[in-house]
Amino acid sequence: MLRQIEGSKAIAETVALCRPEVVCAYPISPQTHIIEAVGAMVKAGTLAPCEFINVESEFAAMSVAIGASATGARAYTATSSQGLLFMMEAVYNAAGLGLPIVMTLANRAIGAPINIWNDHSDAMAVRDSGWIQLFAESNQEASDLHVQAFRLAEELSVPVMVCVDGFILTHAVEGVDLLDQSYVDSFLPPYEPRQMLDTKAPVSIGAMVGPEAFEEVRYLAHLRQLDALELIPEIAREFFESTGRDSGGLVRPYRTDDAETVVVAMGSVLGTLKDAVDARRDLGELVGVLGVTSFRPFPSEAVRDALAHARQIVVIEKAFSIGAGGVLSTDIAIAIHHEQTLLRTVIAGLGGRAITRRSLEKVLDDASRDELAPLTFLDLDQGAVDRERARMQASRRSGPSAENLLRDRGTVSPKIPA
Amino acid sequence: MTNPFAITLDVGSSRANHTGSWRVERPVYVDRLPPCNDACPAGENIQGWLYEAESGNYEAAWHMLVEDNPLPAIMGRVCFHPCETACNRVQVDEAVGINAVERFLGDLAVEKGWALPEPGPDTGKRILVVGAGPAGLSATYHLRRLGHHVRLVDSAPRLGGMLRYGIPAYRLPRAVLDAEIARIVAMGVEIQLEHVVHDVEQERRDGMFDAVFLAVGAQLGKRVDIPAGDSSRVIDAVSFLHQVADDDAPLLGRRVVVYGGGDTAFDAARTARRLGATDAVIVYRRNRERMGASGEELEQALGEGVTVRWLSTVSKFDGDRIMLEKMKLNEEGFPEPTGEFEQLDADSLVLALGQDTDLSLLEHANDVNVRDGAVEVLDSMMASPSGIFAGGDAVPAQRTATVAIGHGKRAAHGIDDFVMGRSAEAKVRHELASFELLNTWYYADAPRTERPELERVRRQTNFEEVIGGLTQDNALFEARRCMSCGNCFECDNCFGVCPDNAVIKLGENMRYQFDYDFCKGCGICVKECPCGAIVMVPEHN
Amino acid sequence: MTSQRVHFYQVGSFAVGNRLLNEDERTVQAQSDRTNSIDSGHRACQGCGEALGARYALDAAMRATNGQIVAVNATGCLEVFSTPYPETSWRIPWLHSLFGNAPAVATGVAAALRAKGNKDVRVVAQAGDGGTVDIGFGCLSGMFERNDDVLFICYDNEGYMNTGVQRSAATPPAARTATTEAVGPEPGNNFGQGKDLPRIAMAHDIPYVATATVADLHDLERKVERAMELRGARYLHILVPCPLGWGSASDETIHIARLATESGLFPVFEAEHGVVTSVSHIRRPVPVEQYLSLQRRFAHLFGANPRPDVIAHLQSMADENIARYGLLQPEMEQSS
Amino acid sequence: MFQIRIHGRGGQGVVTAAEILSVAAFDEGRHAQAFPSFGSERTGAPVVSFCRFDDRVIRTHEPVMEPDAVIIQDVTLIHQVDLFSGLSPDGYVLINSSSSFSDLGFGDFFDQYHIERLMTCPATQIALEHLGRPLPNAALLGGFAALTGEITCDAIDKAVREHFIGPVGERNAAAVKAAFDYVASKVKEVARASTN
Repeated sequence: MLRQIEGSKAIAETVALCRPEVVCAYPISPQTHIIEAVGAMVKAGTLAPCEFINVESEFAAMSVAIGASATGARAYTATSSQGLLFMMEAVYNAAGLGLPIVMTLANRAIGAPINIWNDHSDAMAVRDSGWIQLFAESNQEASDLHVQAFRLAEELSVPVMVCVDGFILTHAVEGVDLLDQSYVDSFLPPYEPRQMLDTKAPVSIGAMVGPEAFEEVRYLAHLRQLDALELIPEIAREFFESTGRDSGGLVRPYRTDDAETVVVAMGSVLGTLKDAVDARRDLGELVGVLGVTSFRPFPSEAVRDALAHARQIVVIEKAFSIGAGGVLSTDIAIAIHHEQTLLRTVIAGLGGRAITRRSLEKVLDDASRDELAPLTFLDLDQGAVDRERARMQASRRSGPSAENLLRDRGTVSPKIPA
Repeated sequence: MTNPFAITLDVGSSRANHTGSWRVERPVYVDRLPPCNDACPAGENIQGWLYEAESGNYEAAWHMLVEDNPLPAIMGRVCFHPCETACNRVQVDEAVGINAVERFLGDLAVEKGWALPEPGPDTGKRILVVGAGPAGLSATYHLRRLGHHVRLVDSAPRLGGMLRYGIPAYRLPRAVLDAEIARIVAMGVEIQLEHVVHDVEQERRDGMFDAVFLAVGAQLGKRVDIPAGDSSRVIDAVSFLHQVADDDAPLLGRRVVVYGGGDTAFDAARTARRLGATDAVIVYRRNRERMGASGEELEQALGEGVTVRWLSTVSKFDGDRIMLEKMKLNEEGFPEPTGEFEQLDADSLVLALGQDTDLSLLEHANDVNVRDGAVEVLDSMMASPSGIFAGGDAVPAQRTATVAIGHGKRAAHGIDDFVMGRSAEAKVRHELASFELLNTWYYADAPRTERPELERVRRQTNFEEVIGGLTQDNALFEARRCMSCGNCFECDNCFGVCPDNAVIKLGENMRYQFDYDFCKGCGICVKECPCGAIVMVPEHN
Repeated sequence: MTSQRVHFYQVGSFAVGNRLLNEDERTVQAQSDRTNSIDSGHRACQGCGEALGARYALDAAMRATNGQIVAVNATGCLEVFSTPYPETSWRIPWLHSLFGNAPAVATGVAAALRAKGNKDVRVVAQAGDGGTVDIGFGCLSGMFERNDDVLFICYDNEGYMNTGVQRSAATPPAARTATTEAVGPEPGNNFGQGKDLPRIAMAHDIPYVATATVADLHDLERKVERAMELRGARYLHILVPCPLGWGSASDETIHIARLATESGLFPVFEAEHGVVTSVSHIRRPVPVEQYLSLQRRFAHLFGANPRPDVIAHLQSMADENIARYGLLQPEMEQSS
Repeated sequence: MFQIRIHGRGGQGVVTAAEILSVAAFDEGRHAQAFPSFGSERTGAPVVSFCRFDDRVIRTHEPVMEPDAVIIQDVTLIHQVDLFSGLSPDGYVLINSSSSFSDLGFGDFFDQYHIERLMTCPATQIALEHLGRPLPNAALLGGFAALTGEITCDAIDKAVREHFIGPVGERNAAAVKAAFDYVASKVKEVARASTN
């Protein structure tokens, strides 16, 4: 049923349709609305049987999910940013144990400076944890991905993280076509664990594995992710065939066939990018967009195919590896592995800075003139940076940069003087 | 279910890891000699029969008891129980009341009519046992069990020897004595009473005996030279008690003085009280600490109105008065005269100064050595290689019924070896289970149960038994105070405390076994074994 | 509910078994067919108190639940020595996740069972003292506060033994560890620090809190049984001497645990809903020296430069415990 | 595409207003999007929300940079926040105030704008009258419908009743109608004046 609904609410309702048996909640913006809505459904009895556990930390949230999943229950939780980092040890552990937990990550920057707004630093921080990471472009896709995520996770015994841009999607009220229960029930069979705590067939889960087998364990986890590269498009195809909606999959090419320049990005910025690309196409420029839906496993082959004809690739990233550069860009570079293609990285939208169509078009302008630097920071206030550098040069006790920058910028003055 | 590789493992797989290889020492189960058994002159397996009694298996306990001693009801009364002195439990609270349990079992057996073991298959060997006291009865019993024919001869008209003629009925009721003797007689014994053996060699030849056991006792009361106006009022304690036992008690008058400090002196004084003496005074030349009789006996006698004059000797008896000389102990603890005298009114004087053995029957037995009035014997109680054995009061040893019973047993086995032409097997004696080897923390705190004593007034006027028996509950309780020193009693501690589950429980009465595949040799089982029945021994390559 | 010791049966109820007792009065450990929840072949040190404590507790829980338990284990010695690939010593369903999250994982297991309508299978979580009082404390407090249906067992060996004997918040004052060396004017661990987790647990008003040691098996098993009779968050704190970390002889493990209680340094009691309901009285009181002198971690208090002042301080702590819990009340052995 | 920016203070239902507006547009069969300014502002702090609707699918997720209309829920923000950033001279402004637009002291700021698109509405008073509480958000949406004609009053009415259940919905709907009527009459007034 198509409804005008907040993204968080749509995700929560979809998660409920997946009949999770244990949901653990710890509040952190901007994920909170999701877990609140699930909690309300459990409390009201509309989602049952389901245990909703208010835990004392994200670390506990993932740990509760681990325990529940290992006991054969479908387990779900959601988090963001610092919360993901606080549960990081358990995030790795869930993957290492092969527990098919599904978690919504409402993407948010990581402090310090503390910042509650959107970027992808949190997801990037756990990219090597062994979780499958799927990025949603819209709230429709965010909802649909959760159903696919449970199916994927449970078929492969690998946890899946559905990454949804915090605030931009989670707090946006948009039209979302919600699935109905009978469909979800048919698409997502009851969870049958590969291993579980069972008094009738006891096993020890979580052994200590030494050098003699650890590499094999890791390689097997890698192979499961490679299996996911097959399974993700399969599930998306099945979903498309039954719902008519093109959600999920590995990558999402848009007008790339004849594109000389392809912009690669993940998440909600893709919509804005498509508008920008349409505008440039109207001007006759050969530009396209490649959305990466599955960041882990990284679909190198699909990316390579989609970018095969591009002369220039611009990767727009909401995160970066400090001291190195783009994260997604690195994966792209490895995927295309030929040097004729120009690869440009644009870091954008950090800590919630709005990525405007105007700025994106400027990037395309620069790209079309081959004037885009290998690494660009979108809408960077170079002056503020220079002034802070100068302050740091001038005085040993220059103080905290974040606060200095805020002071430097001053309050935004109202245009109507009092 | 196929488990995820390496992360998930099947139960019990660690049993492939034999941690026994870590061990440099291994625990081994042992049996040690409990101090009670060690101390028992009759060689009883006390810890063994207490183990049965603990479980309420009284008949089994009794059967184990009579393996060594056929007279438990008697010994449960008259034994001076060195086992209790040796008992390790003394160092925890109080000794286990072994003697009381023994009596309980003995009485129960009489009451239930439990029979002694059947005699062994007839060997055709004939044994002469001279003397039907505890040594003779014990030897007779064991010889019958070994299948030998026994002729038991005694000069007295009834069986029992000193048990009957030396121990007053208030300590050993005659019914008990008769019942236990009857059980031995019932094994098929040729009995010849009121028969004095004058020449043992002649007796042996006449009866064609393959061996002889001399258990003639020490029936002659020692006399000392005391100037006495009327010697008819001086009697030795042995004769006195014998006459009382024959219901022919001499008239001693109201004031009786008993001279001596051993059990016999007390028996005599207490008997005199019962015969109507208003004053029964024991005169003893040493002090209380050096007295031969047990403290128990002293207490009972005092309780019955017997008085004691310590550090005194009788120097003269003139008919109604005794002159006492006060003594003092020198540095070596020997009494020395002080030259101080006092008088004591007395109607009679009973001498309880020890007994001698009449060994005139050995005059023609040339290869028997007699020294200081006692027959010299080997460990097997053999006195002569020709097949004469001796025991009880006739040989140099403590003169107690329990020792005599032990002699009887040992002699029976010595005789058996002799007549069957075997050389004696050396018995392996286990290492003593000393207190330090125990972990007494585990034993429940439980004080000893006292046997009821007959009220004092009743004790002064009749020959009813002074010490009562234990009830069944009390006996069970008392038996359970046994710490089973040195011998596994299946408390499951080793089985439980092993961090490596390396102890296998074999089931009731089958104890345990170590699983050396997994035992790491930590030694906790040794340390936590309550009774010290495990030792660590070094691993050998 | 109070226990009644069996008296006068030779070893009464002090020894593991006792052929004189009725079968149902004997311990689980006395049974030939006990679970052996942690099986032979594990790689614990010789004389490991934790291996022993774990088997005691879990076997008892197995009996109490008719074999229906699953266990969650924190990282630590117990986990490492029991499940080195490819061998596991556990005979029960067992899950190890992380060092600090065992209480939360157990919550998850309990929640899953509840969601599945499974009332029979019960959850036991276990950790060493580090995983309990330090790194796992947040999760534990959360589990307590929510009153999740989990029995959490802390095997307290008073330090981080798995990593080489470092100090934890359960390490006693004056004890030498690798991070509280026996040097300087105040050698060993500091006085005035550390957590008393049983009391903290009681402050959560959870249904059941108890302490026990490997030296009194009957008491330990009874407490596990009591814990399994109840629902909600339950906490059992078991003192398990560590020969390696404490510097004690491998055969002294149980003896030392006994001295810990008999000296008053480790009070053994139980509490329901925050109120102490019973204490194990000291049977044969000993001064703390007897306990301390068997352990090399306290060796610097004796020997060439003895520290009677420090020993006196430790004795005063024991005395405070004795006063707080009434550990010296009239001897109960004969009276009950 | 029509884009609206709503300014107000935390607690005044600024985000709700955008959401209701988007629902109203959705109900009319259009694609709509509403979102807050993603802040962590507390009660009383300046808050912004956005709404955009279109006949085509809305793909963009950029904030509204160039609004077609600005709704000001709290007149005291005028001198504190850059309320009209990006507003084109063809844009609409609706301010919650019982004063007239020209009395609000904008000076010559709006000289280039269409005067009939600049309006005040005493929404707080209307809310107090109908709800008994000073929550101007729903009323202003009624005013917005009257001012812009981009959405029908019926759609607003329906969305408000969907959002506020029962009697609260009734009362809010009444406030919507009152504000609509007020602004509609003012719009007519201005039109009449300009034709005169």
